[in-house]
Amino acid sequence: MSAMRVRQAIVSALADEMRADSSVMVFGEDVAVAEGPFKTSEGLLAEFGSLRVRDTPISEMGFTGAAVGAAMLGMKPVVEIMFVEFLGVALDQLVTEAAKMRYLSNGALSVPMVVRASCGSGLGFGSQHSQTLENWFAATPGLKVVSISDAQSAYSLMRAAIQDPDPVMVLEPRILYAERGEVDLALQMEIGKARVLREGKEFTVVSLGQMVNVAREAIAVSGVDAELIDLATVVPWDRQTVLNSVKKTGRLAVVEEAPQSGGWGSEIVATATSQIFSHLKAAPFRITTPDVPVPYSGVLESRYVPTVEDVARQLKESLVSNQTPKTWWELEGLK
Amino acid sequence: MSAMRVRQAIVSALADEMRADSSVMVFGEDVAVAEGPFKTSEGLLAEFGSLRVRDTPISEMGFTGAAVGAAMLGMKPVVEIMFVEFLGVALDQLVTEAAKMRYLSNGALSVPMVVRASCGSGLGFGSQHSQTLENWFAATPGLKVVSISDAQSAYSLMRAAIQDPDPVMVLEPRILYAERGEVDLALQMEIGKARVLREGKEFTVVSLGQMVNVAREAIAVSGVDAELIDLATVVPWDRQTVLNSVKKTGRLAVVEEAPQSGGWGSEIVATATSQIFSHLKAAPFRITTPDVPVPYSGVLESRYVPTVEDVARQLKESLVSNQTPKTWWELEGLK
Amino acid sequence: MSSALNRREVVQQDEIAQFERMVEIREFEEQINGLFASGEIRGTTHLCLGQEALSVGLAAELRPTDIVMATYRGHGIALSLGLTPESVLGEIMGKTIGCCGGVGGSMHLCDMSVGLLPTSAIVGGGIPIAAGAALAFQTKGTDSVSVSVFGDGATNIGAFHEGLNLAAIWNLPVIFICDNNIYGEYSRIQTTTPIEDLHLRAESYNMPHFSLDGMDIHAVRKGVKEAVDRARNGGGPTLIEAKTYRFAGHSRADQALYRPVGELELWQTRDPIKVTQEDLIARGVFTAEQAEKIKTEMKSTIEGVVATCKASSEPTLASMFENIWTPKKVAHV
Amino acid sequence: MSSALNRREVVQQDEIAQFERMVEIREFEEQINGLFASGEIRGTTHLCLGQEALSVGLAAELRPTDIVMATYRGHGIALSLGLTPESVLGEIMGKTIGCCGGVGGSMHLCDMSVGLLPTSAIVGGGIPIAAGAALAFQTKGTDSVSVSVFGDGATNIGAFHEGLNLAAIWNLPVIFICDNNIYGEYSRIQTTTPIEDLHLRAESYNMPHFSLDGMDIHAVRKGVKEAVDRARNGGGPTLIEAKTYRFAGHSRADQALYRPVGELELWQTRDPIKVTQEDLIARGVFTAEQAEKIKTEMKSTIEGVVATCKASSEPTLASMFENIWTPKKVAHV
Ligand SMILES: Cc1ncc(C[n+]2csc(CCOP(=O)(O)OP(=O)(O)O)c2C)c(N)n1
Ligand SMILES: Cc1ncc(C[n+]2csc(CCOP(=O)(O)OP(=O)(O)O)c2C)c(N)n1
Ligand SMILES: [Mg+2]
Ligand SMILES: [Mg+2]
Repeated sequence: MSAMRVRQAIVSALADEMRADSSVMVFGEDVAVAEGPFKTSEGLLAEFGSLRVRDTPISEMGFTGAAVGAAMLGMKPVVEIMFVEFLGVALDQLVTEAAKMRYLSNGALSVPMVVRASCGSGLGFGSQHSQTLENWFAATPGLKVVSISDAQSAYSLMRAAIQDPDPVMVLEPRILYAERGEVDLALQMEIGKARVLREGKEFTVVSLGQMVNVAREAIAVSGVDAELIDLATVVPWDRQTVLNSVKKTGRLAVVEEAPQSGGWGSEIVATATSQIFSHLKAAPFRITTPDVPVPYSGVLESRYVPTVEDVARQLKESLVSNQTPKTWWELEGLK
Repeated sequence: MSAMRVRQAIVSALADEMRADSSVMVFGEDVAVAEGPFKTSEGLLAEFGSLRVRDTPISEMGFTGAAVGAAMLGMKPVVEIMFVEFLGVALDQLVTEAAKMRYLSNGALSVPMVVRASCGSGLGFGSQHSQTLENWFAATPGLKVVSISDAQSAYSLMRAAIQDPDPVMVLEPRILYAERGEVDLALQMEIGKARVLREGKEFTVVSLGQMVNVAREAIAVSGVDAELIDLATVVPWDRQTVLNSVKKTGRLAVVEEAPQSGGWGSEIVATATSQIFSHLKAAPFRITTPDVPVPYSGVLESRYVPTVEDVARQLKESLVSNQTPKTWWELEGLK
Repeated sequence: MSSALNRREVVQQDEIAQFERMVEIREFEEQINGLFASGEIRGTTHLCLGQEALSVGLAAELRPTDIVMATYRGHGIALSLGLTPESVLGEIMGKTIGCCGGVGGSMHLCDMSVGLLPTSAIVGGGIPIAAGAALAFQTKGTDSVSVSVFGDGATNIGAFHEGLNLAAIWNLPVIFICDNNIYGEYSRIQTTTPIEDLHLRAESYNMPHFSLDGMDIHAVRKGVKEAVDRARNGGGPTLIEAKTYRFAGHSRADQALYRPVGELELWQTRDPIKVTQEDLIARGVFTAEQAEKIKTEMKSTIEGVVATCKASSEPTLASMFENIWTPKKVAHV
Repeated sequence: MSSALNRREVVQQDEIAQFERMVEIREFEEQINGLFASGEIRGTTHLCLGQEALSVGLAAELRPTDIVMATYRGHGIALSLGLTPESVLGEIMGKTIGCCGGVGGSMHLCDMSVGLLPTSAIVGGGIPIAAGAALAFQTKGTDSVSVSVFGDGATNIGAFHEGLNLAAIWNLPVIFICDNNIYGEYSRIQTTTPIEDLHLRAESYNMPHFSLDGMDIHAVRKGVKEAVDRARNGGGPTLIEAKTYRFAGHSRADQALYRPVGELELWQTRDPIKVTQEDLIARGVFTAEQAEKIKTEMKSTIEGVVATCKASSEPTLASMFENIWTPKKVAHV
C-alpha cells in the first residue's frame, strides 16, 4: 500500500502499463513536454520517449481517430481529452467508428484504445467545462465506459482499461485529481464489476465518480445502514452486484452527478424495477443535479451537485416514509 | 384533412412556416437544388429562393454552427442532418453551444433553431446509418428533442419546433418518409405534450417514432386493452400524461427503438417507478432492441427492432404473470 | 475460388491482369445495378463505374501488408486489393459468404489479409484513422504505409483538415488520395468548394501534393509509387488528387439528371477501360480479340458469382450478437 | 458607471481614448492576477496581457451593431467593445453585478448592446457561429458584419476549416481574426502546426488574407478596416492573422517556463502600450506626464472596480434555474 494523489495513481497506471507492454502509447494536448494539463502524464515522455508519448495539435477528431487506426494496427493508444465536453467535436470516432470496427470486420479486428477525459463540476470551470456526459456514450454496443472515484480505482481501473481489448472510455472527475488515497498496486479491478465500499442491510446506494465520497459521508451522517456501491463501470454495468444488494436491502437510491432527466441512473433504477420488483420495499429513486447547465458561481455550483446533507435527508426520509423524497429545489419551490 | 406522405407533411410544415415567417430559412446537404436526399424540401428553393434555401458543403459542424449564429441574430434556421449519426461530427454546436447560449447570455439571447435528422433502422443502411441516438441529446438542459411517428406529427410537431424559441432536435424515422397518413393542417401539437392514440384500462404503452405503429398493431393483436401513448417529445417529456395513464392502468411498458442499455425508455420507467410506485400492479418494463450494432442483413435487421409479435407476447405475458417478460433473445438463448 | 491474397498477387503481375481486374469491377458494378433493380439487394450502394483505373492502379503499387482505409464507395477498391467478387457481392446481398458475414453491407467491406480496413460510411471518418494506422507503423518502426481514399466532398469536412495536419506534423507514412469525381452526392464541386484543384489544400500543412489523371492507370501507378516511396523512406505524407468522374449516379436511386449535358459523354471518351484497352492493343500487349474475350469471359464469371451469392445462406440470428466484444485473453490483430 | 454603449463611443473617439482603454485592460488583467493569488477568484482565467492593441483596434473599427464572437481569452475584447470593468470583473468573481449575473464566469462574457455574443470556451467553436451571424446579416440584407476572433492553435481544429470554407462559398460578411500569439496552451506553434504564416490557410478557401502587426494599434485598425469595408460592401470574408504575443501564461496556473529565454523580453520591447505611448508623445498628441497620469488614475479606477465587485451580492439559488428556456410568446433578440 502506498498513499498517492489520484493524478499520481493515473500516472503510475500509465507508466506501469507502458513498461509492461511496448504497444501502449499516450497522446493528447500537452501531455508530453508539459506532462499533462492536469499533470497526469508526469515523467512519461522522459521514460518512454517521443515516439510513444506525443503532444498533439488541438484536433480531438484527428487524434481520437488516429487512436482508432493505431489500435487496429497493433498499438494500444491512450488518448487524453482534456475536458470531456471536447468529445463533442470527436464523438464520431469513438462511438461510430471505434465501437463498431470489430463488428464491421467480422471479428477480425479489435480496437484496444482508451480515451481518458476529465469531467465533472466543482472547480468553477463553467457550463461548457463541468459536465459528466455519461449519456453521450451510453447505448453504444462495443464501447465500455468507466469512471474513477478514488486513487485505487484510478490506478486499477486505468490498468484494466488499457489491458482491455476493446475501446474504453475512462471518465476522471477532475476534482479528485488532487485527492490522496491508499493504493494497493497489486489490486486488480475488473471492468464490468462494481465495488461494494460498505456493506449494509437497510438500503442500497449506487454511486459513481466524485459522488461516491458524497454518498459515503451522507450514509455516515444519516445513520442509515446502507450498502454503498461504486458502480465504477457504467457500460456494461454490474447488474449482479447491484441487483443482489437490492434484493437484500429492498431499497435503492442512485446518487449521480448528472441532470435529473436523462442521467445514467435511470438505467439502474429502471432495470432494478423491471427485474426484481417483488423485492422492493419502496420505490427506487435517483438523487441528481437539477436540469440546469452547470453554473459558475461557487455559491451555486456547490449546490448544483447532490450534497452530503441532502443525500442524508433523502435516505432517512425514504426509509421512514417509503416514499420518494422531494428534491431540494422542489422543497425550496424553485423551478 | 388531406392525405399525404410523411415526407410531404414535412415539406408542408417547412413551407407553411417559411410563408408565415420570413426569418425561417433552410440549409443542409443537397436540400436546395436537389430538394433533399429524402425529398423533404421539395419546392422550397423554387418558392423561397436561394437566400433562404441553401445547399451546404459536407460540413455538419460548420453549418450546424452557422445555424446557432444565425438563430442568435434573428433568423430561424432549420438545418437538415441527413443521418442522425452525422451529428457525431457536430454535436458540440448543438449541445455545448446552442443549448447553453441563453444561459450564458443571462437571458439576452434565444437560439430558435431546428435540427432535423433522419434516423432509425429498417432500410438496410447498416450500423453507421441506422440508429436513433436519443441518448446523445438527453441530459442537455436547454435543448428540446422530439420524434415524429406519422404524417400528422410530422406536420404539427415540425411547425411547433420551428415556432419554438429554443433549439429543437427533430428526429425523423427514415422508414416513415414514404408512409401515407391523414393530416389536419389546423391541428396544433405542443412540444412537451404526448399523444394518447388509444385509450385503455389494462396497460399503458409508451412509444416513440417508428415503434408507435408497431405498438399499435401489437396492442390490436394482443387483445390487451392498452392505452397507447406516443411520447412525441423525449425532452422535456410529458410526465403528467404518462403518469396519469399509469396511475389508471397500473402497468407500463415502453416500446423503443434503442438498445436495451441506455435507451430513452429507462427515463420513463425510472420516473414512473419513483413517482407513482404505489399505483403499480406490476413492474414497468422496456421492450427494446438488443445491445448490438444495427445489422445490415434484412433477415437480422427485421428482428433487430421490437416486432409486433414480440410486443404482443410481452404485453400478454406480463398481464398474466405480473412479471417482466424475457426478451426474445433470452428465450432463444442468444447472448 | 482463389484467396484474396492470391488475387492480390495476380493484380500485381502484369498489365493484362490489371486490365482484367478493371473489367471485373466494371462487370461487377453493372450487375449490382441490375440486382437492385430486380430488388435482390436492399439498402443503398455507391458504384465506382468509371473510376476503375484508380483502384487497380493503387492496388498494383501497394504491398498486402500496407493498409487502405476507404469509403462506402468501396467495391472497386475491395476487388482491386484482392477481395473475391463472392465476398464483396455476398456482403452486399447480406449473405454469410460476404466478407463481413452479411452484417456489414455494401458500405462496410473489410479483409485484413490484404490490408483493407472496414470501409467507413462517414464522410472523412477514415482520414484520421488512416493517419493512425501510419502512426502505428511509424511507432513500431515498420516500413509499411497507410493509404486513405476519400472524395472531393470530403475535403470540406473537419476530419480532413485535422487528419492531414496531424499526419504532416508527425511526418506519418500515409498517402491521402482524394478521388475528385467532381460531385459530392448531387452537388457539383463549385457549389460547395471555392477552389478546383483540391491538392493545393496540402499547402496548409506544408505537405507534398500533386494531381494526376485518374482515368489513366499509368498515371495513377506513377503518382502512387512516388508517394508510397516517399512514405516508406521516412519522407512523410502526400496528398494526391486523382481527377476522375463518376459515370453512375451518387447512389442507388440517383439518375444524375443534374449533370450538364454532354459532361458524361465527354468523360466517357476517356473511359479507363477503353483507354487501357487501346493502349495495350497499340503496344501489342494483347489483341482486340483477346480483349473482347476477356470481357465476355468476365461477364459469365460475374454471372456465376451472382448465382453463388444467391445460393449462399442468410446469416443466423446468433451472428447478430457476435463480434461486439473481443473475447478476453484473445489478443487482437 | 457609464453604459457599455457609451464606453463604446468613447473608444471610437480618439487615440487618447484608445490608449486609455488599452491601459484599462492592462490594469484590469494585472488585478485579476492578484485576485487569483489571494483566492478571491476561483476557476480559471486567460489573460490577454500584451494583446491590448488588437482588441482596442478592433473595437475602434466596428459598429455596435456589428457582432463579435470571441473566446475564453476575452476580457480585453469585452472591455474594448464597451463592457464595463464592473460587469466583466463581476462576472469573473461570480457576482450579480457581472454581465451574466455570475452564472457564466471568466470564459463566458456577453453584452448584446455592443454586439458581444457569449464567448465560447470551446476552441474553434465560435468560428462557425460567427459565420452564422454573418449569414443572418446577408439573408436579412443588412450591412452589419460579423467578426470571429480565435487563436493560432484554433486553426488546427475542424471547425476552423469548415467555418472558413462555408463563409467563402457563401461570400459571407465575416472577418476571421487569428490572434497568433505563437502558443496554444503550453505548446509553441511549430510543434503543432507545419506552417508559420497562418493567414496562408485562407488559400484553401480562395479567401483574401494578410497578416498584420498585432502589437501596433495603427496596423490593427488599418487591417481591420480593410476587411470590414470589404465585408460591408458584399466582398465577402477575410482571414487576418494578427502577430501578437501572450505576455502571461496560458491560464491561471501557468508560469510559462517553457518559453525560450529572452522571447518574452524581446516582445516586451514592442509592448503595445509602450509603443502607443511613445508614438502619441512623439506626435505631440499628449505628453509623457499626461500618459503617466492616465496610468495612475486608471490604477485607482480599477481598484475601485474591485471594491465594487467585492461588495456585489452573490447570485440567488433561483438564478441557477433561470434563462434555460425562453418564456413562450417572448420573441427572441
Ligand atoms: C459526415 C457525413 N456527412 C454526410 C454524409 C452523406 N454522404 C454520403 S456520401 C456523400 C458525398 C461524398 O462526396 P465525395 O466526398 O465527393 O465522395 P464520392 O461520393 O463522390 O465518392 C455524402 C454527403 C456522410 N456519409 N457523412
Ligand atoms: C475543442 C477544445 N479543445 C481543447 C481545449 C482546451 N484549450 C483551451 S485554450 C487552448 C489553447 C488554444 O490556443 P490558441 O487557439 O492559440 O488560443 P490562445 O489560448 O493562445 O489565445 C486549449 C487547447 C478547448 N477549450 N476546446
Ligand atoms: Mg465526389
Ligand atoms: Mg495562441
